[in-house]
Formats: sequence, C-alpha cells, structure tokens
Amino acid sequence: MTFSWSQAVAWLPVLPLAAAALVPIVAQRNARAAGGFTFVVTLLTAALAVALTIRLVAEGPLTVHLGGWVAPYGIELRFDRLGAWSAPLATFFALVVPFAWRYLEGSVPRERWAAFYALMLLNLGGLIGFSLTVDLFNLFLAMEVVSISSYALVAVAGRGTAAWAALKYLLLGSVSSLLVLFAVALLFALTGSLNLFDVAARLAASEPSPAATLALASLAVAFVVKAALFPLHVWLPDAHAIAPSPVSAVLSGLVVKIGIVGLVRVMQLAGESGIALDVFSELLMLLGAVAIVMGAFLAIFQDDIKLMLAYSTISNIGYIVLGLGLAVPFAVSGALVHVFNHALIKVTLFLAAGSIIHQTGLRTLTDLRGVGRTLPQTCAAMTLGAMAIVGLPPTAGFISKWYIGLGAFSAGRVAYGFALVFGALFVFIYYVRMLNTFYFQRATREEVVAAVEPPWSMRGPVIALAAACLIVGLFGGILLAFITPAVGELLAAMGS
Amino acid sequence: MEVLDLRPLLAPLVSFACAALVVVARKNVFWRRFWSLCAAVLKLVVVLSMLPGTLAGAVYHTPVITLSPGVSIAFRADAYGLFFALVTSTLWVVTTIYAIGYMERAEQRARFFGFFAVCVSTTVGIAFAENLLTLLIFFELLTVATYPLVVHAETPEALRAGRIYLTYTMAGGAFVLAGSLMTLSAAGTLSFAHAGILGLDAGRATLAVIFMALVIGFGVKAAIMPLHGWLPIAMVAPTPVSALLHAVAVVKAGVFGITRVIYNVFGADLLGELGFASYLGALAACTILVASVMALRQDQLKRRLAYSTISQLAVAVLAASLLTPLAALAAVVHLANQAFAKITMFFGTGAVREMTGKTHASQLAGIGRQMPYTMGAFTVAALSFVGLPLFAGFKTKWYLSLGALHADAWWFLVVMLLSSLLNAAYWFPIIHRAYYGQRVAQPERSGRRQGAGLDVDRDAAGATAASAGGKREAPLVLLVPTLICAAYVILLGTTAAVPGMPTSIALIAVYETFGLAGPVR
Amino acid sequence: MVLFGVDVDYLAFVVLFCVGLYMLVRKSNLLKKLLGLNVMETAVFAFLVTAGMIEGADPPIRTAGTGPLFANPIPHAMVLTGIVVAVSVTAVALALIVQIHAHYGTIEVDELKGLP
Amino acid sequence: MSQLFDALLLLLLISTAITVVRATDLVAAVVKFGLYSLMMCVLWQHRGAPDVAIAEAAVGAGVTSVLFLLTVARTTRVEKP
Amino acid sequence: MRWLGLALVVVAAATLMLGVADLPPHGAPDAPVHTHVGARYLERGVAETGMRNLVTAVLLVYRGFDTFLEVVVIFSALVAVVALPRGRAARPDDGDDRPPAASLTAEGPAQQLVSVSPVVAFVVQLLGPFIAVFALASLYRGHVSPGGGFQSAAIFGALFIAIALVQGRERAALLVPRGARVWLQALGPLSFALIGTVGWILTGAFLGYPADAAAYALREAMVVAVEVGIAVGGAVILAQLFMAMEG
Repeated sequence: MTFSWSQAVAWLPVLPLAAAALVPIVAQRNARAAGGFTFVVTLLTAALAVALTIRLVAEGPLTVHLGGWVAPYGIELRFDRLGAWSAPLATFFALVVPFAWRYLEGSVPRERWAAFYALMLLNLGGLIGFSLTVDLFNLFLAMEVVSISSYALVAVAGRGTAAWAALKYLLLGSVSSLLVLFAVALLFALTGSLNLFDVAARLAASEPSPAATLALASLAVAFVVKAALFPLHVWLPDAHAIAPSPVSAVLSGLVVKIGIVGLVRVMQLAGESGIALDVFSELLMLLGAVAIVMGAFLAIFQDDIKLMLAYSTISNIGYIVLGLGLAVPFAVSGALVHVFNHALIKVTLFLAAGSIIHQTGLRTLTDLRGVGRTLPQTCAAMTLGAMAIVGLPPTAGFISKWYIGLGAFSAGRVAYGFALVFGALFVFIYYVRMLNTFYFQRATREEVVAAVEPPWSMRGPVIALAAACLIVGLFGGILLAFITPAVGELLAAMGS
Repeated sequence: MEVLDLRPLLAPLVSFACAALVVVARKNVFWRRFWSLCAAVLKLVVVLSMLPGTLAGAVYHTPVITLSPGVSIAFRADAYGLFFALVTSTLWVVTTIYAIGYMERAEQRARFFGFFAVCVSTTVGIAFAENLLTLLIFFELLTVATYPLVVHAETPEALRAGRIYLTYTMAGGAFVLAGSLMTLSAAGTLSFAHAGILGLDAGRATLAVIFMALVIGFGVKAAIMPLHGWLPIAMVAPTPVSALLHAVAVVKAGVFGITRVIYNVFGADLLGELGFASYLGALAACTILVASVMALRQDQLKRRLAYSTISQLAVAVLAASLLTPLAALAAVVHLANQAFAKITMFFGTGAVREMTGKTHASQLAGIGRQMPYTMGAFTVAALSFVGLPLFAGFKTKWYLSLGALHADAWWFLVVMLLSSLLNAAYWFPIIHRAYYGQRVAQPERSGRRQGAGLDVDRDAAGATAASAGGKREAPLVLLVPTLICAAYVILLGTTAAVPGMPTSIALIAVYETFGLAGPVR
Repeated sequence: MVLFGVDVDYLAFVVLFCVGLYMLVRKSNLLKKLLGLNVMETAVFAFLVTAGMIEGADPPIRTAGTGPLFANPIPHAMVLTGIVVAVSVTAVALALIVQIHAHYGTIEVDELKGLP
Repeated sequence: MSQLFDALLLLLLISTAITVVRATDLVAAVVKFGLYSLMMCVLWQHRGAPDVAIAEAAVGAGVTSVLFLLTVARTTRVEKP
Repeated sequence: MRWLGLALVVVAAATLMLGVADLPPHGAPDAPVHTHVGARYLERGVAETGMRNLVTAVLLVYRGFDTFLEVVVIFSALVAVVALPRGRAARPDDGDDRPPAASLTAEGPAQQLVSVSPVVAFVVQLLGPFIAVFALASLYRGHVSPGGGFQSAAIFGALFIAIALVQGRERAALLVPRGARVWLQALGPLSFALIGTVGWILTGAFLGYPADAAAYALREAMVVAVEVGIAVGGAVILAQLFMAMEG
C-alpha cells in the first residue's frame, strides 16, 4: 500500500465519526476519560486537517474517490480551498472540548457526559463531511448527522425548556433537510447523477427546465433555514441560548455555517449549470441586509447574555448572506472570510460567557454588574470578542466587514453598503450595554463579588481565542489570499 | 524624499507598551506613575527625533501589513502629520503630569492612566497614518479608548454621557468607514497624496456622497454644528480627560481628518472644481457664530469651554475649506494655537474646581486674587482666543484673514470679527469678575482638596470658612503644567518662524500640500 | 397516465407531500406535527422510487431469469438510507416530546407558547 | 390492470393520509399511519423495489409506529382540537 | 397566523406542481435517470462487485460512504435519545392525582394502552424463530436477493420489539446483554471504519474492495463483516431505542 495524502482526506470525517462510537465504551470505565479521549481525537483531526491544508497550498486540491469509484460512479470528497474549512472546524472543537471538561461538572449530570462527548464528535465529523463532500446525497446525510447531534446537544443539559427549544429546532431543521432531500431527488430524476459537478454539467447540457430551478431554489431555501436567515431564524435564539455554553459556541459559530457552505454549493451548482438565480440573489441580499439590522435590533432587548449572543449570530449571518448575494469578488471573499471570523469570534464570546455563567451562576446583565473586576481575564476576552464582532478595527470582524462593504460599494450597491456599515453600529449598542455592566457598574450580587477566574482548562481556550481575534484582524490578508482563488473559480463559473 | 524608518510606527507603539505596563503595575503607585510619564516622554522623544529630518525635507514611512493591493496598514510621517503629532505629544506630557496630580485620590487609576496612554497613542497613530484605512483604525481605537475615560466616574450621569458620546462617535466612524470604502472602490487606493487620490472620472454624485460621508464622519469628532451634541455632555469626565478630549486628542483628530480629506484625499484642485468645500465653509461659519452665542449663555465653566471649543474648531475647518495656501496655513497652526490655549483654560478651570469646588462662571468672583497664577494663565488663554496680537490666537486670525482675502471671501472677515467680539464677550466678564468682583455670600462649596474622603458629594458639602479670602494657589503639580501651556501660548504668538517651532513645520506642510517651492530653511 | 398535465404518480406525491405539510403547519399537537413530517418524508421517498422505476422492469437483482429491464438501484439505496434517517429523527423528536410533556404537561403548541 | 391497481393504491394512500390528519385519537392516528406505511410498502414492491419495501415494512410501519405508540402512552392520547 | 400556514401549503403545492410538471414521465427506460450512473451499475455491477442484488452493491460498494453515514446517523439517534433524561424520573410535579402512565408492554404497574390478545402473543412466540431466520436469511442472501444488512437489522429490531411487547421488556432485554451493548451498538460505524481501512491497505482506496478474482474469498469476508456490523449494530440500536423510549 502506498500512502497518499488524498486518501487521508477520507479519514478526516471518518476519524471523529468512528471515534464517536468508541466514546461510550471509554466512558464506561471513567466518564472523565471520555473527555480526554474526545480531546485527543479532535486534536488528531485538527492536525490531519492542518497537514492537508498545507498540502493543499503546496500542490492544489486533494480529491478522494471513495472505494476507488471515480465520480460520478462513486462518492467524491474534495479537500479544496472551501473544504479547508474543516481545519478551523476541528481546531475550534479541540478548543471547545477541553473547555467542556470542567464546564460539564455541575451543568450536565455525569451519566450523560459520554453522550455529550460522543455527540460533539459526531457533530464534528458531520460538519467536516458536509464541507468536503461534493456528492449531493452524501451532503444530505452529513447534514443529518450534524442536525441530529445538534438537536440532542441542545437538549443535553436536561430541562424541559431545553427539550422544547430543541424540538422547535428539530421541526424546522427537519423540514429543511426534507427540502434538501427533495431537491436532490429532483436533480437525480432530471440527470440520473448525484455528483454535484456531474449534475451541473448534465443540467447545462440539457434544456433549461423549471424543475432544475425549483430544485436549486428549494436547496437554497433549505440552507437559508439552516443558516437562520432573518425571517426563518425563529428556531435559533432559544436553542442557542438554552444549550450549555460549549454547545452554544459550536452551534452558533460552526453549525449554522452549514447553511452558508450549502449556499456556496448552490452557487456552484447554479454557476456550473448555467441556471440563473438572479431574483434569488437579490432576495438574499435584501434579507441579508434586513437580518443585519433586525438581528442587532432584537439583541438590544435581551438581558440574558447568551440570548443576546444568539441574536447577534442572526445579524452576522446577515453579513455573510449579503456578501454571497452580492456575487462580486471582494464581497464573496469577505463573506467566506467572515464565515471563519464569525466562528472564531462567536466561539470566543460564547466560551467567555460560559465561563462567566459557570463561575457566577448568573446569566443576565442585570445580575452580572461589576463582574469585570472579579473576572478580569475572562471579561477582557469577552470585550475583545465584542469589539471584534462589532467590526472595530483592527480585530477579525473588521476585515470581513471591510471586504463585504467594499464589494457592496464597488458593485454600486451603495444602499447595501450603508446597511452593512450602519447595521454594525446597531450591534454596538448592546455590546456597550454589556461592557457598561461589566466594568462601569457596581456589583449587586454576592456571587459576582465572590467569583474567581475559572480553571485553566477553561481560561486557556478563551484567552487563546481572544488573542486570535486580534491576530486574525492584523493578518486577515492571509485568509483573504487563501480564499480568493476559490472565489475566483466560483464567480467565473457563475459569470459564464 | 521618502525614508524607510521605524519611528512612525514606534511612536504609537511605545505608549501602547507603556499603557500595558501601567495596567500591570496597577497597585504600585510609583511604577504606575513612572510608566505613565514614560509613555508620554518616550513618545515625545521619538516624535522630536524625527523633527530635524522633517525640517530637512525627509518623509519617514513604515509599511506594516498589506491586506490586499492598494490596502495596507502603513505609517508615514509627513510634515503635517509630524506637526500634529508634535502638538499632541507635547501637550500629553503636560496633561499627564497634571492628571497625576488631579487624579491622586480617584478610583481605578490604573484603568484611567492605561487608557489615557492608549488615547494619545492612537492620536499619534492618526497623525502618522499613511492612508485612510490606518487613519480609520486609529480613529476607531481612539473612540474605544476614550470611552472608559468619559465614564470614569461610573455615575449614571457619566454612563449616559458615555452612551451619547459613543453613539455619536461610532456613527461617525461608520461614516468614515463607508466613505473609505467608497473612496477605495472609486480610486483603487487609500494612500494620502498631496494632490488627492480621487478624480473627476468617479462621477460628481459619487464624489458628493464620499465627501459627505467622510466629512460627516470626521465632523462628528470635530463637533461641527449639527454634530456637536456629544461634546458639552461629555463634560462630566474628569478635567484632564476634558482637556484631552477637547484640546488634544479627539476633536483635533476630527479636524485633522477633515483636512486630510480635503487636501490629501480630494485635493484642493478637485474640490475647487467641485465646489463642495464652500458648503462646508458655510456650515463652519454658522457653527462659529452659533456656538459662540451658545457659549455666552452657559454659566457652567466647562460647558462654556465646550461651546468655545466647538466654535474654535469650526475656525480651523473653515480655514481648511477656503483651499488657499495661507488659509491652509492658518488651519494648521490653529490646531496648535487652539490646543495650547484651550488646555490652559481647562487646567485652570480644573485647578479652581479642585481648590474651591467652584464650577460656574458666576461663582468666580475674587478668585483671581486667591489663585493669581492660575487665573493669570487663564487670562493669557482668553486673550489668545480673542485674538490680541502677541498671543497665539492672533496668528491664526492673521493668516486666516490673509487667506480669506486671497480667496475673495470677504464675508469671512466679518465672521472672524464677530467671533472675536463674541469671544471677548464671554471671556472678559469672567476675568473681570475674577479680579475685581466681590465675593458674594453664597453657600460656598468646598473643593475636593478640603473635602474628607474620596467621594465628596459636591452639592451637599457645607461651606468652609477656610476658603474665604487669602491666597491659596493650586499645588505645583497642577500649576506648573498650566503655566507651561500659558507660556507656550505666548511663545507661539511671538516667535513665528523659528525652526523647530510648530509654525515652521506647518509652513512645510502647507508648501508640500500645495506643491509650492520649499520654504526658506 | 397524465392528469392536468402532470404525471399522476407525481401528482399523488405532491398531494401526499402537501397533506403532510398541512399536518405539520396547521396541527397544534406535536405528535401530529411529527406524523405530518413522516408523511412528507414518505412522499419524497415515493417520488424517488417512482422516478427510479421503469415500466415492466424487474427489481435490480440480476439473477437468472430476470431482465432485460431493471429498475434503477440508486433511488432504492437512497430511500433505504432515507428511511433510516427518518426513523432516527423521529426517535429523537419523540424523546424530546416525552421530555416536553414531562415538564409542561402538554404537547399542544398552542398551550406551550404561553408557558415560560 | 397494473395502472388501475396503481391508481387505486395511490387514491387509498391519499385517503389514508387524510384520515391520519383527521383522527383526534392519537393511537388511531398512529395506527392509520402504520397502515399508510404498509400501503406504501405494497406500492414500492409493485414498483420493483423489494428491498425498500422490506425496510419500510419493518421500520416505517413497525418501529416508527411502535415508537409513536410508546410516546402516546407516555404523554397523552387525545389531540386537543 | 393560521392563514399563513394554509397559504404556505397552497404555495408549496403550486410550486411543486410547476416543478414536477416539467419532469419526464416516469417509467420510460430512456429517461436520463436510467441512462447514466444507474445504467452502468446495472451493466457492470455484478462483475465489479460480485453481488447480484445491485441495491446492496450500491449500498456497500459504490456508495459505501453513504451507508457509513447512515449507520452514523442511527447511532447518533441512539446517543441522542440516551442523552436525554428519562422522562418519568425528570418529571418535577409528579402529582398523585395523575393517572399512572400508560405502557405498551405486558408488565409493570401501568395500565396497558393497547392490550395484547393472547392469540397475538401466541402467534408472535410461534413466528418469532421464523422471523429471526428470515432476518438471518435476508442478511446472508442480501447480495443475491432482496435484503441486506440494514433490512435484517430492521427485521431483528422489529422482532425484538414484538417480543418485548408480548413477553415483557425484561425478557426481551436478555437478548441484548447489558455489558455488551456499548460494544454492539458501535459495531456499525466501527466495522465500516475497520473494513474501510483494510480496503485502503489492500486496494489503496478507502472503502475499496479487492476486485480481482483471486481475492474473492477475502472480498466476501469483508462484505460479510460489514453486513454483520450493520445488521447487529442496527438491530441493537433499534432495540435500545425502544427500551429507552419505553422508559
């Protein structure tokens, strides 16, 4: 057997998924060991993904035909510049899992830890599979792995309210999954193929048909639901706020992005098959702009910090969708960079918020007055994250905002440019409120005064992530340079 | 000649580092003060070290990070930038000393001095920004760094002021961002150039939108009239902060930004062709007069100072919008003149409040006899504002008038005259009352220096007989900075063309901008 | 067979899908909603199987005496997989519904909305 | 003949689905859903998909229905109008 | 709000009609769906995979990764259901006035929702072994006749449930020993990962099966291993789902 890097791509999703099956076995002996095992797996996955990314930069996209069946006769995984998203995915998990070690104590009963860690790995594997596969049915299955594990993770902390939030998530999520399945079925009935590029090529070769347009449209709608774009966001706030903080971080930062990755796939399909989705991308832009403002607007009225962060996700998804909808190089690059940046920032914020909640037992701004003095490091991380999500220079959020805005203005969409720039301002209002309560108000609760910084397994990831928010802000050009070729291909296909 | 040099980057970095050390030192008073002063002095040294080169015609620049073609974070110390940096870092040293004295017993001093250091660091960053992006970055950082200073007292009133301040300035930042993005998509670059980077081919409408966005954005910080709302309200901040906001960092950053936009983004020629500048000029003229009238009606000293600031800044904006070399020179030197004079006044006001607890103009009767040096400095500053010869303010007015005549803007002279009269109208009564007024038997408020403890409730404090009559000058740590600034006001007014003094750099800056032959060296 | 310009089988699929959707959208009872979801799923499966059939063809099992026409095996594989996915989602949803009932004492959305 | 059978089966499927909608007794609804699944099973067998038919009979009609019934047993049996 | 729901249904119906109206009529052998990938599988599948049931061939060989994800999905469902607390235990306000919860299985204090008649119980007991044989046959002959790993898992699972219904869950639970459950439930994903790796070593492609005639026995063994993994793993998961839901 000769080792080839492209075959290693197959292991990227398989590793966490297979390891997930082992978690209950490990946990049988010691629930804590399951945490360690999960961490090692995420770390290995991250290392593999980074190694693959390095290969990718050196020698171009890596493709694996599973079972040796060349597409369209088999399933194809592609580690291209979009698929490289799996590297940050695994890295974020490798930071969230150690955070969860101590966090679970006291918030999740011990006998459910095994399930928690297994679900985390399943989630990771599904996310990676989703971002790598170019087979439509495979895409659907990977999405289901992600979805089911997400539903369960929302409810894992246990109370009935969590179950209700999870069920709302499940009902909408299932409808969207069903739409994907239906679209895949439709495309299959039209072309007899399941490979994305093969389907697109065959669609391009045949006469344009409303059925293909319907398929693409329902795919897009389904992914918009998964991404929680504004009018279809109703499932998100409760689910993300009620879940335990490490889960919120994953859901808000990473899982909603399957909607975005899905939309990119739809763009690829549309581009390669020559189906024009002009009306649809106009709608996307409009909804994106509305989402930016509405998400921020709704966040202002939240007292619960996690609920506030959840609404800010809606606003940020608006940025990304707006960028994708603009379909000009800068905007799309900016949107894709923001997929990463928002993940980074949101994970930072949710973990920091989680630390605060874990250390004080309080979660509303009213109760958390003055917490900046007792938890200076955590709150500093939170502040940095807040600055980044508002898009203040020179943090990570600024880079993406800058490029999406540049795209909007250079495409002549001045109104959207302004919506973007000022939507961010709206976002700022509630973060200022948060910072005020943290730093400039006196503590009213005993718990706040008595709080101490969390253990290092929680503090370390938070600080590392917060530092990354700043570093990425300064060196965001690298990300942009990394993603630009992929965007060029995408838009070239769409332009033809 | 362009010289690759680290110093333009080093200048902001030095005090960032010191700010971090201030926070680290936190509990240790000595090291905290040491690093605070260090930040100020080191930066001044760095800035000064560039002075000879700049006078010899060198322009130092430091590219840092290129984000994408045409967009980078880079620093460049041209004459105008250096001028601004020199003014701010000089004043910062003085303000730091004053603040150390003033904030002696306040809470959260580490936070205060830390952000204080960050603040001026960002101002120097603004001064040395090579392009709009870098300028924007530091502009936003400045907003963020000043916020904790504004709300330092942590009272509901301070928080409200902070909220208003942020709302205005963040909106301004958003406008600048939008303007920068439009500039980039219209011009393909953001780097400042002497002849401007935009061209007529971008289309008149687009240019109008860009101009409005950028001017509104910077105008918020410069407190041009409809956008001035935050400034009087932000007066709840401690006096050194007010001094910093109104004389050194924030407002000047706004004016600096506007001049950059006028001369280095659009260019005098393009703007002259487009004619947008005259609208800005008209707005500024209105601001001068309206703000002066408003100042007349304020009794609280700091609020009167705030409105006076608004009016004075508008003078600089107006001068810049005339688009002639002499007026531009006036705009540039006015940055320094107004800064030194205004900061003198703030120091004086702060000292008076510290010593006697008096905050309103009407309470100042007899204070001149009680605190002669402080009030002397105050008087010097006031005379400068009115524009008497031998004081800094006169210089501005002189160049301005010449520039206005060049530009055939005779109406401008009328505005200037009225402004001088109004200035006299609201400063002279104070001075008169301070020296000749009789103390009214009103319930006296005690200053913090006599009050017990830290949080003296100023309204509830009873009268203390100790303050009646007699000399009771401010302590040296407050007095010396005040006097230094006052001395500078006179110096600036009397020694114009001495190399190394701000005026001569200002001249170089103007010559550079207008592409004229170099000044006599 | 064609009705209203649409293949009858596909028409039936659309009707089933919409019946399921109706149940999902309009019914307040969570179990009913879930049944609706399942009806929708089967409708999509039916669509897939129908798309994969050939008139008069044998199942895709090539033993002696079969052929020459065979149904397309891919949709069958997809539906098989889909059935498993459907039952998985259903199981999770049912477990959640049990939880909700235990906590709130009701599984009617109309009543749940008013509860904290 | 085959077409007639098909059409009849489809009609039956639709009407069973509608009875599922209308049933207020949840046990009845679930049982009807099981019936619906079984009919779907027959349809698929008829369409040349015996594999799918087996799975649907065991999972769709069997396991899913039982899970539903278990839930009904642990929650409530009557759908409120 | 109610009108909104109805409008949604109407809009969906109209859109779907428009979409499907455009599809080629079903059942025609020359439709694109039958002439592309599927045709190749039908043509060469038997030779390439050694399986006569091409659905199994697609599931295991051509699109093995799909099936891997499928077993992962059902495994996630199990983990998810296990992760949720037991409803009865978590009930905070278990008042006395509440009637005892209904149960489906024969024993326990709860009343039975659906009574199991003795005839049915007898039939289940009588048919049980036959069903089990059928399930085994469908597993073993899955590559030549309808059936295969997952179908047999489904039948086994259904059989387990039937036994639990008539004989009580305690008796049924004996079929899946407690200690072995965590291993058995993981069999699906694990067998795939393992055989996939073996395939990688043998053929250089993950999830590949050696195609040459010499390795026939090896390939059979690999296929059986995966099939057994799916069947046993799937059945155990279905059984556990039932038990978890049963309370």
